[in-house]
Amino acid sequence: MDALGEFLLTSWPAALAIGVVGYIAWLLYKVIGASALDRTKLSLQLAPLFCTIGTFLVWELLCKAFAVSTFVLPAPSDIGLAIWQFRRQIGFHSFHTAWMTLAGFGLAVAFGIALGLLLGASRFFYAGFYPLLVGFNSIPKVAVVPILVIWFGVGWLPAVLTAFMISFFPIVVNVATGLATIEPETEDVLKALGASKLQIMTKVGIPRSMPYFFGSLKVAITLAYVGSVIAEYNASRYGIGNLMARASADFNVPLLFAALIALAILGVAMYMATVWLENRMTGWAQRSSFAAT
Amino acid sequence: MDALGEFLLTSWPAALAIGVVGYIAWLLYKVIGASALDRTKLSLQLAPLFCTIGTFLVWELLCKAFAVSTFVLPAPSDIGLAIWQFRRQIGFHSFHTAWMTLAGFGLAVAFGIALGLLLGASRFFYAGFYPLLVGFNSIPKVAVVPILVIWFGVGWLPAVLTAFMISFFPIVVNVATGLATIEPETEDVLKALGASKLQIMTKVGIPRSMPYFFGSLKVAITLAYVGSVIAEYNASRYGIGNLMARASADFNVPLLFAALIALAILGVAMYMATVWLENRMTGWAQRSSFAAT
Amino acid sequence: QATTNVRFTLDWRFEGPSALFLTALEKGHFRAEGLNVSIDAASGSREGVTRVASGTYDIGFGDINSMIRFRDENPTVDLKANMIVYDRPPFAIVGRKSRGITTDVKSLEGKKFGAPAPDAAYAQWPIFKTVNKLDDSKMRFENVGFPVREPMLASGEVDAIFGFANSSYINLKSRGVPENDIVVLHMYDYGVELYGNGIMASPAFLASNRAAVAAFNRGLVKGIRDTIADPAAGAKLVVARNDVARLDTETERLKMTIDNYVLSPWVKANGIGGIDPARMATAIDQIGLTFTFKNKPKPEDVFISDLLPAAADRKVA
Amino acid sequence: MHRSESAHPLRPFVELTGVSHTYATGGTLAVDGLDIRVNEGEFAAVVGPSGCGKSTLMKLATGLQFPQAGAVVVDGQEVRDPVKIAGMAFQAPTLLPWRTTLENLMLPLEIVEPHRSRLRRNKAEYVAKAEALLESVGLKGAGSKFPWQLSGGMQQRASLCRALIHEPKLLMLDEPFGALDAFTREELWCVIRDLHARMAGSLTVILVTHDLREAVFLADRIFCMSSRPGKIIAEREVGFPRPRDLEITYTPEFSDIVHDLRGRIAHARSTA
Amino acid sequence: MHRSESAHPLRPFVELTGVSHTYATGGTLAVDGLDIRVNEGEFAAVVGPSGCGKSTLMKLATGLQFPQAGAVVVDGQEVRDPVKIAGMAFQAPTLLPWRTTLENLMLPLEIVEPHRSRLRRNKAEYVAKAEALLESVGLKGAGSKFPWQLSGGMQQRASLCRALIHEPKLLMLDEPFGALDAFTREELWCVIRDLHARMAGSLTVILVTHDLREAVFLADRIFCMSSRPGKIIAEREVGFPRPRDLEITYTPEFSDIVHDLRGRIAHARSTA
Ligand SMILES: Nc1ncnc2c1ncn2[C@@H]1O[C@H](COP(=O)(O)OP(=O)(O)OP(=O)(O)O)[C@@H](O)[C@H]1O
Ligand SMILES: Nc1ncnc2c1ncn2[C@@H]1O[C@H](COP(=O)(O)OP(=O)(O)OP(=O)(O)O)[C@@H](O)[C@H]1O
Ligand SMILES: [Mg+2]
Ligand SMILES: [Mg+2]
Repeated sequence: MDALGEFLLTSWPAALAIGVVGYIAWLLYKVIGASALDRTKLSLQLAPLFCTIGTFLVWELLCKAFAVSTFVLPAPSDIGLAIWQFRRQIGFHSFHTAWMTLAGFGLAVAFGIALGLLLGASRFFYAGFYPLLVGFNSIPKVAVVPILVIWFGVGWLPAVLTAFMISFFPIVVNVATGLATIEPETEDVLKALGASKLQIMTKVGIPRSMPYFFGSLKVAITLAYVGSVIAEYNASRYGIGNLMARASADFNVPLLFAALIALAILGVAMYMATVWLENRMTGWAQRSSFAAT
Repeated sequence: MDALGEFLLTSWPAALAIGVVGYIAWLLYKVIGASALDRTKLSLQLAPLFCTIGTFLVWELLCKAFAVSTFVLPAPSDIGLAIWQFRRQIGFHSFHTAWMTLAGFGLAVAFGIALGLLLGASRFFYAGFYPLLVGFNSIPKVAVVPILVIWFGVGWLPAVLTAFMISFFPIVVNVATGLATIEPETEDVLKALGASKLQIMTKVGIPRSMPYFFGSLKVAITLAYVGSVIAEYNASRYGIGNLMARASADFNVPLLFAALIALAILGVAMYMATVWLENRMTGWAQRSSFAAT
Repeated sequence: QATTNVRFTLDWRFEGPSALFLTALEKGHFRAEGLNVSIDAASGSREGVTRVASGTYDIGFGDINSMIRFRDENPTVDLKANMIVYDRPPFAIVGRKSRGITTDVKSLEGKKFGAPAPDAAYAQWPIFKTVNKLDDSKMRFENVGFPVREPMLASGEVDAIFGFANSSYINLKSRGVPENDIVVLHMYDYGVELYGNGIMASPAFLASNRAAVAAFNRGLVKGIRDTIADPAAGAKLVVARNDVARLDTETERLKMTIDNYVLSPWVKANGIGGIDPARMATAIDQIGLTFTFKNKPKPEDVFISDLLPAAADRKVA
Repeated sequence: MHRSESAHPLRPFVELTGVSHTYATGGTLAVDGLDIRVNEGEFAAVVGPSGCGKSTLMKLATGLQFPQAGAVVVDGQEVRDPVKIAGMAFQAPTLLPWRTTLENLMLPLEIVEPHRSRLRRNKAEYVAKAEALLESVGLKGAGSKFPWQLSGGMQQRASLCRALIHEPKLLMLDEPFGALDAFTREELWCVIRDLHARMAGSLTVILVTHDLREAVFLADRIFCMSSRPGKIIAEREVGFPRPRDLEITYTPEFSDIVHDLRGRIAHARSTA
Repeated sequence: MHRSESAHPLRPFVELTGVSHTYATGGTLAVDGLDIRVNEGEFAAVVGPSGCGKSTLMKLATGLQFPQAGAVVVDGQEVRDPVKIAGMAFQAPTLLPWRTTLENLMLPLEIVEPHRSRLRRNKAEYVAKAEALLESVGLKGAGSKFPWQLSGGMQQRASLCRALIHEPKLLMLDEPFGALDAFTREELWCVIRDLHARMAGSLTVILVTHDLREAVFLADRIFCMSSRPGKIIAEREVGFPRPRDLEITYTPEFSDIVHDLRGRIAHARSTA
């Protein structure tokens, strides 16, 4: 275990790069013997890689063309160097941030669903608390971090709580919207069986709002990362946020951006997990020609 | 005009309070002569006020009971005093923030819809750029503000751009999800008429995803406020964010919270406008017993 | 006489110390020099450096030490200071007597500190500990955000904090910490020879408007002299710009800044703005304790002396 | 009379008295002064022109809508909530798209007692029952498909099964055979007839249909409704002894009744 | 022959040759080796048991689905995209819930040329036309209602109107009268019959129905399909001269044809 951890810490960028190259090679190998239909599918699988690489190339070229200095916007090559140079730190702190975020996100999902259902189930609750929720959400969470630190001290709790506070609202809104847009005809099926409000909720309300819920998850997960990072920036000894704080104190802009890139990679990883779940759970709803899968 | 502006600046908290009290009085007056059904409706209208007032009362009591110092969490009464004392500044800066936010939000809506439709319309685009968008969104926008300042200087542009950048993503996600979950049977109606992809988009795609779109607006508007505030905090001469920065530099915690409350009020105001629009435009979808209206 | 537009950035928000610049502006000292100066606030003394380095602002007020590090990180940007305003840096350790902190540095050992990771004062800790031969293995440094630094000291969760002496002191006082319980260890009193904040011009602006930079410095010296003469008037200008600031607080802040950082014994003797090359060399050596120079500069690499008014005109007290 | 074989006395089971209803979302009266009485164990049919309020009548009787005037009494109790003893096949199939056909069929079992508490332990038994039911309507093997993978008629049949599976005491069928061809339809007539016979007077059925032959073949009592706002313009008992065979549909008596009803409706239309 | 009055030569308009199709989402063959030929100006009917592939046939002919094998040719062109000359009434009404009934009716006019470019300037004229159409199917005044405020049969009629409004050359009707009572249904038969007559050979109609009488009354040619996978098991021309009156449905010749078809289908069912 320790050896593996050590290996991962020291060579994760290499492993990542090898993985990506291997994936491309494997896809290209499959393209050779493939029929016309499969080609479309394969090019869809390659699209994210090419778009990402393309974006970085354009970025690099623009930086070079306009001779943008590294402290304004480092070129991807500078960032890459910084990633390699600080791979241990980035790896370690990413791991920490990922944990904080997951914990906060998990809380947000549980609480968001519960509150969304509650808002959907009770008009009084909806009318009474929605404005408060909206008001609370218009407040930058960075203003709340100090209070959390004073209450809970420096450590993991402020990060988890900030990730939670920042990310539950989209879930609440979307679950409530999902419930509100159920066709009454579908509800009638349950009502005609004498189902209780709770049963209608679990048998129709929840499954029907799943597409909305998953839409919100994609937003919530990115927000959760933002939340834990701003908390770590202000109140933690570990995490990408803390790394960023120190990088910016050191004028190490490439490291700052390397941390941001690590964050983006973490975000995309969580996003892909969400999409995988979405495809499994709401395949029934994704039959449109506008659906990506 | 000037006289009105002056009046608003100096006495908006009073006007607001009088408005709220008047509204309650008017509602109560209506209750007297009302039938049973109307009572439910009226209590729904009163719910937000009572919940808000109740929350503030609990807050006040907790602060008093635990003798929480104003530096940690000022009681609503302290905040109220600060609001009154700094009403001119808060009024002026709120106005500025509202403008910045509206501009950024407007951009985000336009761009978010366009991008969401694009993602829905093209699988390649979806596969290629969604991960990039997610990555970009996992990055705290506060890290981007300094770059904006270096490019555009201190002023209104960083605030508008930050509000835009932070708030377009939920719109994109929800519009794309809305499109992806259209029933193919509905699309077939248009296809059978030989409609082009664009026509299918405008006649079915857009109206069908309106409920999703409005769901995302509620999230986006609150995020837009957060965005312009964090930009103002770091790079503006005006705005609630700037006020907060100065209040916190001055360790004036009640003023800081007064600014936050002003922000919450602004957020709720914009939210109500959104809901009004939603009820007008997606009433057809809001027929469920879970719908609040 | 044609006027030159100058975009000037402060190191921080409009608070007491910015009176030094606002006075020069409002009293027309810049205009008299043919400059049309606009002043913007910033959110940290490092921001002043990058804003000027990128050319977004023509002239800026920022931390010289940060600038020296910045030069080393970005060798292509030849950023130099051309006037020192804070002859002594505001970096300090602020502790509480009741928690066992005294003006003796040894009292710091084994204590718990509130040390924001991006804080410039904390960044000088390697110098402080080396110069004073402290062992920090038993000290604990908590990365706390700026807004909670003083509250945590006030509530006793930490024994001391790193920070800028003037703002931390005022903040602690306003939190009800008795004045005589606050112990301020100015780093300059403990062998830290660093300079504080100074004026720097963007390389592009300097190349094309060298005369304007000199003119700016002339105007600024006059402004500083006026401010020292009447701090209250200067603070009024601040409050005019910052509608939530309180006059008494800002006056106090300004006075502390002038007394501690601007009017050092050396400045009283030699006038404001210049450097002592030997001290600057020591300062650069000390900066080398906080990070490893890729290319260690000499004093003349970081400071242009010939844009200052004549020494006689620089006397301020 | 044909009801004499029933062990039960003639107790009114579904009773609407002077019922008028306007939908909250629609301005005009949907039904106006409806008077209907269906006895326990009886098989009633409702016929009438499109838009006359037949589906509204079904919703009123099951408590999915509440009338503005008049009283709805089911099984001796005034209807204030959706009734719990009914199985309903809606006019549109309304299968839940996230459930397979079999899971859709199991839905009532997850909600209605006593099945609900028995379901977990006797899962296999219930699944077997559902599959047998699917087979009886010609949907063998369709259980694992999602509703949107079925044809219109198949969906309708699945929806019919869902109304039956929990063996309700009251069966409300809103045009359950509308999308079916003549042969399948006749097979299903027999399925419903046999079900009703098997329950021997304890199953009350209300069937909305457009097919007069269907109504006459299946029902003991037929209500004809007039065009908007819906009113009962004729009520007629059908006296054929049970069990009835499909052959009776070719008898002259049968045709007579159909013609009689046709005439009454035509008359009502022409005077309206 | 009855087609002699047509001014057009007998040109095949919709032609399916050896068409087999499996839905991407469903495993089994929906239709298998379909051969169908409908001439220009002809009125064709398709009958068959539920789930045999009638709706699939309609989707194939309009290019909403593409066959895995065989060729679909409409108006002389192989179908590679949804065809632009058809008006289609789906089996389920599929009205767009965010549009009122009238706006739903106007939908084809917003898409199909030449109406599309004329719509803005001639709005009033088109609205009047849509309202007349609504009135002809007995939906006068329902134009301002939303689809979910209509009864099932009313929705179906509105959906039929939507298929007609832009005067397509090819009309595909998938059980358009399934939810209607006998009287309304016969009225609409006449509406469709008259429309077809008015277009004098330039309107081709394919009608899916479960009602053999409906097929025989309206169609020139009837295709009978077998159960899954769908195949054509019988094709029969109907020679009654046009214009036909509802009275002919009571003639023995009419009943003979209906019985003949019934027999053929029954035979196919028993051998299957
Ligand atoms: N949800 C609704 N909101 C408003 N009006 C409605 C609603 N449902 C039905 N109506 C109206 O009520 C009347 C009766 O409708 P109902 O569905 O009961 O007719 P029906 O007899 O079932 O007709 P069909 O045979 O066409 O199904 C119609 O005029 C219809 O427009
Ligand atoms: N979207 C779909 N996905 C998968 N399978 C489908 C789909 N639509 C239809 N099928 C299958 O194709 C076969 C033919 O269906 P189709 O809808 O064409 O029948 P139909 O003749 O119209 O029946 P009905 O008279 O009941 O409407 C059926 O077995 C059905 O399960
Ligand atoms: Mg109905
Ligand atoms: Mg069909």
